[in-house]
Amino acid sequence: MVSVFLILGLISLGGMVYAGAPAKVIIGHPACLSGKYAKAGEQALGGIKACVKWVNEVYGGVKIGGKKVPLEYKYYDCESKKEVVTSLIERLITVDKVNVVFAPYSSGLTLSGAPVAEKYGMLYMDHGGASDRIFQQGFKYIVQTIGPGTRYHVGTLDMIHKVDPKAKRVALAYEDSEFARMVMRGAEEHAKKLGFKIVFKRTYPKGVTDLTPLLSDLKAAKPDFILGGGHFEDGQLFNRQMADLDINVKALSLIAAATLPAFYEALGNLAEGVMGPSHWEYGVKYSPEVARKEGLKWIGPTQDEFVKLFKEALGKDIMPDYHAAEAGAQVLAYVLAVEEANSIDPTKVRAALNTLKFMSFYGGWDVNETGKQVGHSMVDMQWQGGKRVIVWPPEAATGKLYYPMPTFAEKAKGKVAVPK
Amino acid sequence: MALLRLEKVTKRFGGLVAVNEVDLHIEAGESIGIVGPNGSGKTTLYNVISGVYTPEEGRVFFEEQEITFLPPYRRAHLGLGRTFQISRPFGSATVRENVAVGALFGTLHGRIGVDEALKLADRYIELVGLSELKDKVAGSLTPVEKKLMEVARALAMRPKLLLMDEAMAGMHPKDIDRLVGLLKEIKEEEKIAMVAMVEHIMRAVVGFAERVVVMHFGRKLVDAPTAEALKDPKVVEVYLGCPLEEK
Amino acid sequence: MKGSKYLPIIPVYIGYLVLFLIARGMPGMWQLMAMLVFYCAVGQAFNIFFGMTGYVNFGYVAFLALGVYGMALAIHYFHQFSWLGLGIVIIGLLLAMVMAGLLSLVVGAVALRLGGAYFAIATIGVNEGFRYLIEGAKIWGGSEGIIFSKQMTEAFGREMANRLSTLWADISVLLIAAVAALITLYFIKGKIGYALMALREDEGAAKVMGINVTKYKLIAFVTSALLAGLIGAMAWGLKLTYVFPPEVFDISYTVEAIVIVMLGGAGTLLGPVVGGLLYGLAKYWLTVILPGFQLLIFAPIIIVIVVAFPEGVVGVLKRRVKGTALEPFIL
Amino acid sequence: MIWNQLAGNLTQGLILGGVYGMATMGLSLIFGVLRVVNVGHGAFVMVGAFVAFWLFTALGLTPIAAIPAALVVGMALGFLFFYSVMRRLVGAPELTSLLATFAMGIILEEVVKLIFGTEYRGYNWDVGRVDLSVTVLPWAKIYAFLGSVAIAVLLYLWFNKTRAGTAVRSVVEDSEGARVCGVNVGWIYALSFAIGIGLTVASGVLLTMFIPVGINPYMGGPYTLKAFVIAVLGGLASPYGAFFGGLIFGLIENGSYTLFALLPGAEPFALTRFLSFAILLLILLLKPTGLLGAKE
Repeated sequence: MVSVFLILGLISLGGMVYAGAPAKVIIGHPACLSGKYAKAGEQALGGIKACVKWVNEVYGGVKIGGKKVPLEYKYYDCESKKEVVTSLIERLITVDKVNVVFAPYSSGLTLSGAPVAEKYGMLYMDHGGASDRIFQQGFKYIVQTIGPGTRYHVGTLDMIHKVDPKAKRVALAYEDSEFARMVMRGAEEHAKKLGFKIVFKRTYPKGVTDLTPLLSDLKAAKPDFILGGGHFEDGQLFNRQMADLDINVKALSLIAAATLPAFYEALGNLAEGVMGPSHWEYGVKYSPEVARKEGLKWIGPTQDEFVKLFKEALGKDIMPDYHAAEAGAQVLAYVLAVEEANSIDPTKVRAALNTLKFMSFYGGWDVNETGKQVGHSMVDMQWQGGKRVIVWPPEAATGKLYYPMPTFAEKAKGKVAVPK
Repeated sequence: MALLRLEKVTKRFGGLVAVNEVDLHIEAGESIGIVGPNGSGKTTLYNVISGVYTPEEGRVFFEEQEITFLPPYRRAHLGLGRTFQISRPFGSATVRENVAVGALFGTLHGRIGVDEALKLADRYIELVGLSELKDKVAGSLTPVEKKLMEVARALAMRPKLLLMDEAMAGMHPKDIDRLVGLLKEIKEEEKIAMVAMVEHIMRAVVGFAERVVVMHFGRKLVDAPTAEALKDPKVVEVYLGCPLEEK
Repeated sequence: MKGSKYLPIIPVYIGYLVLFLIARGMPGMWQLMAMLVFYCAVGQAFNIFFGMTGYVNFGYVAFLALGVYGMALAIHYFHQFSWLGLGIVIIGLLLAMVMAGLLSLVVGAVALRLGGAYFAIATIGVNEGFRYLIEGAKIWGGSEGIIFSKQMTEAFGREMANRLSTLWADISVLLIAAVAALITLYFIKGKIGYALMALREDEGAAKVMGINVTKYKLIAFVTSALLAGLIGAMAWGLKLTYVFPPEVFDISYTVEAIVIVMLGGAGTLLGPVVGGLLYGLAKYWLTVILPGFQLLIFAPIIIVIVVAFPEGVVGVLKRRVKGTALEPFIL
Repeated sequence: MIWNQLAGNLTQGLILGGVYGMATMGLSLIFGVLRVVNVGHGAFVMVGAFVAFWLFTALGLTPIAAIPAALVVGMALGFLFFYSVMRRLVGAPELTSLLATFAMGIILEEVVKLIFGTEYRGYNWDVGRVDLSVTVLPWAKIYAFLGSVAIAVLLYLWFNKTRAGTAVRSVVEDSEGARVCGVNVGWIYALSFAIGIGLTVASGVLLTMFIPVGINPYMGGPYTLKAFVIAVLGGLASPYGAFFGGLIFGLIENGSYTLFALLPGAEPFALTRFLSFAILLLILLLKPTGLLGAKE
């Protein structure tokens, strides 16, 4: 039987044997290098490699029992498929003898790996699954770095509440997916709390090709501003067809889509003034000084060091986005926790992570007892003259908010959203 | 009691009338030759009888039970077996399996298991003289062998009425005589009524049929004992190809 | 000699046994073997309809999906009755079979009257339509699906829940595959097999030969759907403990099933096993060697198979061993 | 109020429906002549979208100019696939041609992915808008609609006024008969397949005129499904049936949204999707030859 030989071969390929006292610390990761999450997966890969490099070369390794041991990164391609995730995670744990597993991208894939990780009592760190529900399942070993979905549009609402108290009519139009619905729920609650009036609340299916019907109803609701989105493709479509239907509002914030460069490439100046929430953007002002002010421990490369390491790691000249940053920050969190616990035993490290609180180029990091991320606040960016400018929160902002955003008629005449 | 009875059966395709008000009457154990040039409506008639088409007008009875709207498989269960003008074997299966299908789902359906069916198949395969080919894949047979296999498959259905569509076309006279002889034997021992359909009046019909039905432009032109039918001037005209003046 | 009928099951079971032994014997092999068994099982179940009738059911994955929902709902609604114990899983399996069975009956009754092309389109319609119904009418949690890890822990306790997900779910998929193989053999060797063969080769002739084609197509269709429901309930439900509609109604799984069956040999008994192993391992290795190129490699393979050797690996093998001592074992 | 929205959506639906219809004619032509369902349909639409995108961004050509280009590219692909693969599968069991076209689609997607990557691309061809009180229509959409109608008319003329067209029709009626009457059926198969693919690729351009974003290798899926529903509406084997099927589909898809929106607690958008597939099944159940399809 052919398979037998292939499998035997596969074993021999298996990693080195693990000796009592750690000669090194290994991070395992079933990365999404192909399939539907390939983009985010590549970013995460670069982010992790960058920070591992920093730990080994700048930080000098992980300090356990008084001696510094090197950090290693072992990953496979999970093809963004759940069957593959489970088998790769087990291989990482049993064959490659990794000390921690970083979850693949998306809440779904993160969940599919959870039972295996729990079985082996392996620490399972989540940098790509934003669902709050993961942390309501009573898993012992999952810890989250990415901010929970419910908080994505909270900052945006605070911002508008502050800059334009007269803008009361908000429209919510999100993708009908697990993640986007959670963002919508969070936004709805917060909007009510701030006394906004929700004049429109609808979703549209994944893979939608024409939003016209939804948008014409939305137009009829006459909102002051719009919160919505889900993935990149529908966000792009959303903005474009708003232009086609000449729907003009004071502000438009789209999750997942607006923060990416490809968004502006595809839409040109139609994207002027459009905003998007992000876990991290190049330009955020997190630094050792800020950390000192807030009384937080600082670790990791500065923002520009990170960008440099990231580009080296991927060997491409592309900018890291928040997928990269959160994955990188997760490496730093793990390293600190290991040093805190002075051990690589998952249970001890898990406990250390519970009490860990620090700041890096990615911003604050702190989890509650369920492992859910609570210490990281998001930023809001806006397209201004083809550049991404962070406009909220004030402590992270790199520029002023342009408000209200130009109408599509003005944009057609070439107007850009650069504040004077 | 008639085995099969057609009452003023008419089948149209769009404009043209393929079968036009045909009455037909077949007794148990009869052997009949249906004759007619290409396009005279023979095959359509067969398809109406075996249920592939339902007629626009008229009714079909089998053993005095109306079957006009009965699906083909039910008619097979009642005892209607047929072969096709262009043979339609189950190509990827062996000759034995092909014939076994007939045994399994014919009049014996439900009362016969696979093993018995295979035994029965062997018997009929031997009868038509294909024994040495029985484990060959049906698709690989010669046209003549395929026709013989179809006859065996139809016989394995244990029908009361066997409709054969050009079963002897393209056969060597020697084979035809053998087949005709064979059919006669089976007819005797199993009391099957047989209808052989051929384009031309030929030794097959002469040797085989007790009665001849001549089709022409979808109508039944002549229905008489073989000897008379052959002498009938209308028939002679048709086969000399002279135009048939309308009456 | 009746016994000889069942010889062909031997190589199939040897294959499954080898997988099981590797999984138990070698560290870190369990989940990989589980993946291979999943592919074999899906192939074996899919083959019963697709392979034996020659009808392409693009909506096949919908039956797996309903299986997952069956398990999810059972655990979601019954978890507080922990005295039911593993009975909850049984309920889940029954629910999975009932749901998959009902859908297959409805679809079968409608679509099986249609010709191959219309049938294929109709089944795509069923799969997509069903998914949008769930999302649009907010059935079973709508697009947010159901996550039931917590309920499993509450129902069975952390230890047991985890064993169910990481051990028993996989073992039951293996058992389902074994049963599917047995059913396949029973069909091929029996009256049903003859009927399906006949209608696959020439539906018109089959009718005239006395075969109630709709009935036999329906038998194969429903059987195949029930097995799919069970596989879904175990391999996606109990094992992964969550269900999101877009993931379980993903048509690409039907495509994988098609490739597996065609590769191994449509309508054969051993085919799905061979196809499942070849496909699963090839896939696993490609993820290591050429990430991102899987499809570009598999698509041409499909074309080559359908054009050059539609009978698949086992089909070829069957011709090779004809007349040798191996013949009675290869089917 | 609601009526204005309904009117607006129906207008949009009619325009989009025209494009959908044109995008389905190729599928129906191929099925009509070769009895092959092109499961890879969407991938060819995608190729057209990229032709439009590339010509616009790289060479600055308007989508209008891209239509003939796409037609040529499509026919080339059509001939290529026909002589390399399909030729061997005409008359073979349905499943083989289903799988073959399916695989072709995947190959196209993966090749385009290698060339352009997986980004969602878009282009910005701004030719202004007209405001018809009930809704707003960019001129690009109107051009897309007119283009679709024009192509449909041209196909009609080709069918009825040229020898080749007549030959194709005769093959659709009865390939055996046509062969007897001395039609080179083999060549007609090749030609129809090529034209069918050509139309499909060209429709990709028109679709981007309607929706100039979201252009990426895997965009085709939804269009394959829509095309199936539309083709069945129009009777699968008839290109004009397909065109009118498209109009009907567009009207249903957009019109029903406004109505579903009145249901409390439901998700109108997903329900419109569900409706379109429900209609598909209903037609297959009641009248498999399609609403407008006449002959068996």
